[in-house]
Amino acid sequence: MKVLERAWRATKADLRLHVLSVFSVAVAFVCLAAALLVVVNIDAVRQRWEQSGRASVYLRSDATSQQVEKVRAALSATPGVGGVRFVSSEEARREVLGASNDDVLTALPPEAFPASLEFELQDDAASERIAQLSEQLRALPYVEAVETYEAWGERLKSLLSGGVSAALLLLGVVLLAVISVVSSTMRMALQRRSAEVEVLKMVGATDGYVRGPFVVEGAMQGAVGAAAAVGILGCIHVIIRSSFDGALGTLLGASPSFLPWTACVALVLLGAIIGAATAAVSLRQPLVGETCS
Amino acid sequence: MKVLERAWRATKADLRLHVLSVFSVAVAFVCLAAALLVVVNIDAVRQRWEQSGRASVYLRSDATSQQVEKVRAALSATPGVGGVRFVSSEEARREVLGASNDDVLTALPPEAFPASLEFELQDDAASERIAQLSEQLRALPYVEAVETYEAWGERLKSLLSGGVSAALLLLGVVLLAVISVVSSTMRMALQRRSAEVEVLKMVGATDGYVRGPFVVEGAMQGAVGAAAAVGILGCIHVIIRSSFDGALGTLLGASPSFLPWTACVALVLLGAIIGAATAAVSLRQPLVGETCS
Amino acid sequence: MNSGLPDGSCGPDGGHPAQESPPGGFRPLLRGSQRFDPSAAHRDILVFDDVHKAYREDVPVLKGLSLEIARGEFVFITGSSGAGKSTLLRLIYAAERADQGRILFLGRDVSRLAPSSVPFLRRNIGVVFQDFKLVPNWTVSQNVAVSLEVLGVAPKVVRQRVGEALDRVGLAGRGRDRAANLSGGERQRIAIARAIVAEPALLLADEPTGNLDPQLAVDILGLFEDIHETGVTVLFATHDRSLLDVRPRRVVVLDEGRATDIRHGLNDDAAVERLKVA
Amino acid sequence: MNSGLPDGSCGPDGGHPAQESPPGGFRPLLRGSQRFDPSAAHRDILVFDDVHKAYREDVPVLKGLSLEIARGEFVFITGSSGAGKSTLLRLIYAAERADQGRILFLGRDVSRLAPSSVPFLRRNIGVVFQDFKLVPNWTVSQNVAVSLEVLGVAPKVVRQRVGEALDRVGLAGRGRDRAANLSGGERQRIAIARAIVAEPALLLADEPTGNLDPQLAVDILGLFEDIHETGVTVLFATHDRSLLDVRPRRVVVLDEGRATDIRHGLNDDAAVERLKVA
Ligand SMILES: Nc1ncnc2c1ncn2[C@@H]1O[C@H](COP(=O)(O)OP(=O)(O)OP(=O)(O)O)[C@@H](O)[C@H]1O
Ligand SMILES: Nc1ncnc2c1ncn2[C@@H]1O[C@H](COP(=O)(O)OP(=O)(O)OP(=O)(O)O)[C@@H](O)[C@H]1O
Ligand SMILES: [Mg+2]
Ligand SMILES: [Mg+2]
Repeated sequence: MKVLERAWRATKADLRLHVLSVFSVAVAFVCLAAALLVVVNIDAVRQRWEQSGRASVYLRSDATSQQVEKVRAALSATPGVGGVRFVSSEEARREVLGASNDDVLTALPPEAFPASLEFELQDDAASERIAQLSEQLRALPYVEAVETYEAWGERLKSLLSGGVSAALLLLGVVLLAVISVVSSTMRMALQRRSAEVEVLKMVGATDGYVRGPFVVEGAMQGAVGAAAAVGILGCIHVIIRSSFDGALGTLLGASPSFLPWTACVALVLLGAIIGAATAAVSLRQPLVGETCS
Repeated sequence: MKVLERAWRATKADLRLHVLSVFSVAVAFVCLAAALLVVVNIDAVRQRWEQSGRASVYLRSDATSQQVEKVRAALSATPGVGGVRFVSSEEARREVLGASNDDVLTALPPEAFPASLEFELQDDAASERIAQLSEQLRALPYVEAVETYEAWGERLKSLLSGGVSAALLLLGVVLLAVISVVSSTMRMALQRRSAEVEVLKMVGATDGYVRGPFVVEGAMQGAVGAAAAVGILGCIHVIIRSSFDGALGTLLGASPSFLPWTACVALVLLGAIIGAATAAVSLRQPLVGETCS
Repeated sequence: MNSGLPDGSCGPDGGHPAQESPPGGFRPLLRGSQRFDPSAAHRDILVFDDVHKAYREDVPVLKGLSLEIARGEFVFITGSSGAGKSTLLRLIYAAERADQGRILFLGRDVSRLAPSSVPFLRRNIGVVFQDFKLVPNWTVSQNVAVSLEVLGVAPKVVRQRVGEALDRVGLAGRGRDRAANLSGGERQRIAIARAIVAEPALLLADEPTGNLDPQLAVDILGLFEDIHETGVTVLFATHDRSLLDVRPRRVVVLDEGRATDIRHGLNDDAAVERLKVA
Repeated sequence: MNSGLPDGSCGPDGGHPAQESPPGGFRPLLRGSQRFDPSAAHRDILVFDDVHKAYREDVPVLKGLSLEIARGEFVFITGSSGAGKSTLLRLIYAAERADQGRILFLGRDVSRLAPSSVPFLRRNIGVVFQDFKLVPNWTVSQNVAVSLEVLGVAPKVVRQRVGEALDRVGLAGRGRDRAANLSGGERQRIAIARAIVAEPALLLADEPTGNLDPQLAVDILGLFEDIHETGVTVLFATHDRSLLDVRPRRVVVLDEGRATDIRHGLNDDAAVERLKVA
């Protein structure tokens, strides 16, 4: 199309300005995308904890198998509790360490990985009953601790909602930043091409004809900026993942995931739309009157 | 001075361009300053661990005071070990939790804070001897674990050197980014003021006279960008500190500190110097020939 | 203008490009329409009616200027520097708005035109600007072609007609040069080529020979005469007294913010006196 | 140039600003020095010696141009559009370099000047550019003052002399207007004021009356004559034949890349014929 060709010619002529603008837009989008990434990952962890609905009774290392059997029976008899499973100290150690070669972790004494009874809570009522039960369980000499993960789940939830509101806040900030950057750029581009714009106006070009390439350029800047941001974040993500995988994996219970592709596409589209809209709006005022030579 | 006045007039006229440029410079400097901040804080933590040169023998909760006394005697007899101190479970709990109201932490069972014997290692040889001793100590039924913090210290050191090299890398990246942003901006400003520059050249202004305000503007952009970066980082620092103080404090053993003011001043100066140099260099080429109307 | 003629009469004729106006835009009577309404040929294409214009309140430029220009006329506009010649022309193509009074182009008041209609007004007017208004980093061809491109003319036709226009102003073969690289007179001729290439109904020329040598000036005046022959109305603002003498044309002198008419060139002695004083 | 006179003779005289050149810069003989060396008054201030210049290889503009201009002369330069008048002037103030040949200004070859010396050359030359070269968003005063400001003249002196210069070109009281807001002829007069305000040794005027009405053109010519009276050498490129007739001056015609001399105006019939053909 004609307008794309004109926009492309103009972009090439003002390349420096456009690169600067895209850079600034990308920075704004990196903030937004990073916030989204954190939200996505916190949510993944939370879902794991929540779905599992699990609890553990940690046993002291000197507990006999009879004692273990007793606790298991008590748990199985509790309504709403199912799938009681004995995890030996060795198993626990293997589960946590996985394939990690972390010196510090492997140096941990076996005591750090107590044997436990894991079980599932089938409903909320069950978790309450367990809370009551845990008092009695803890009183047993061979039970070291009872962990229902309730508190952690709550904590993750609050972190998550914090993350979501941070992301929303950032969305606002990014919107403002992109709007101001693109509109500054467009007005600068307009000023640099004022001779051209004036000539076009004087030979009878409509506002739409004059403004067309600028709107395309704005959309391009927004889209390229957002795409660059996703790319940058992808690189950072890969680097972090490869260098900290062990530690992060242990911490989160899963290796960190990247933004889903729909989110990436949405970001790029968002950039394009904000860019185009900003360009269209920011050029409205000066074209109505006459530009001065 | 005359040149400052001319630079200020030009900056006001091209305000939008300069703000965009300062924003980009600030982003680059935020990265650098953040890296420095991390380095500073890791180093602070490392120093605390290292200086203290401490080690702990964690005791099982059923250890009797006689048993404790025996271990204490054994430690005191070891050459290079001094200041052996008994930390009760209650004390340990208080030390870790501090004034924190964190629900999760306070909910931890007393078993999470075992009593321990803390002692100081006066030299490197001592830490080796303790490493040998720890085998024997661990074999004792009432000793839960021996922690010399050796591995953690090593880990922190490697983290620190990683942080330092990341900061150096970032310094390079920032240098490049600032140079490219400032030189783009200066060339854009030059283009926008090409009419003015041409007139000046034609009435006999020297290159220095023409270039002066641009160099001042470049220095200003670099300095303001760097100062803005320090300011932004300061705000983030304050926010993080106030909202995560408890958790971070527990983790690091100290609340995070900000960059020393010398570093802040150095950053701003660095910005000014890079900006001025870039402006001076990037304007060299087009002024020798003739600018075309 | 829409009262006298049905809209259907605005068909393009053979020699001129179809200049389409969207609904709501400015729809002037093009030259082609005159065969449907013989009286239109004698109607005024341009009427200034008691026009006032001041850029600053205390220094009015036009003070009640009235002027009628008939369809197909060739009018010289003259007056001293700062008299308001360029202002008068700018008012016609709506680059300025009159403070008071009416300016009718084909019966429509251009001072009260909606901004969205201004482009369609300008498509009917070719202007040679006093300061040329070329884009320095475009080529000569691009500078001329822009007049046709905004009308949506096909690239092939554009290329052909730009070539013809450059040929007419004596710049054949310079099409690929950057406009900034041309001499003062050559730039002026680019501006002239751009004004005539779209074959407008009204041609405004603001000092179009100021940078040309006398021979070339007469040639260019001849070019304007040729275009005038095809029925185009021409307003020619100039200081060049030798041009006024070349052909006996209607001369309008701007003085003290008003227009004074001298028919048939400078044969009117009183008018000559007046000019000398101005 | 430094061979004939000791450097010490380059002192400024009373009427002219002290134009300091740093060591290594361009150090021309200022007008004041002529009292020390009477023969200098009759020496050529400007010599073109077989100068060739082509912007594109196949289209040379100057082809072996030779021309001598004596100190204190007033020379009209004329020729058709694109003949190379502006090019000739641009070569003098080193905005272009000659491909071949020498251009001596006060005995120094400006084509071989180091770039760092060019500003000091230009401080001795006032130029009225054909395209004015004003900064549109500066005020009229700022546009004129820039000539003095680059010399480091004190603000008070600048203000006073700018006022005088604007007065001389008939723009008194317009100092605070933006240059973009002035009419074509008014802009041209700003350009003239800027060229004369620093009282240069050589004044180059490229079509300085193209946008002025005849009366004003004659007035401005008178202004140049006045400046010439004070000993300034003036090169005046123009198409305006009526100006050539006003005073019998030396006229140089540029044609086919060479300069042909016609002393004492257009009284030479052959020359007149030549001009008409060009
Ligand atoms: N945009 C503007 N703002 C303020 N004053 C203006 C503006 N445009 C023109 N003027 C003033 O209005 C007066 C008339 O200007 P105009 O350009 O119409 O003169 P002109 O007759 O074309 O003169 P010239 O022959 O010198 O081109 C001048 O004094 C000029 O300074
Ligand atoms: N920078 C340039 N690059 C290429 N060609 C140029 C350049 N400047 C001038 N020319 C060409 O050189 C020729 C002479 O130009 P010049 O400006 O000297 O003419 P002039 O005598 O001043 O004409 P005019 O009276 O029209 O101003 C012209 O044909 C012009 O197109
Ligand atoms: Mg005018
Ligand atoms: Mg010229």
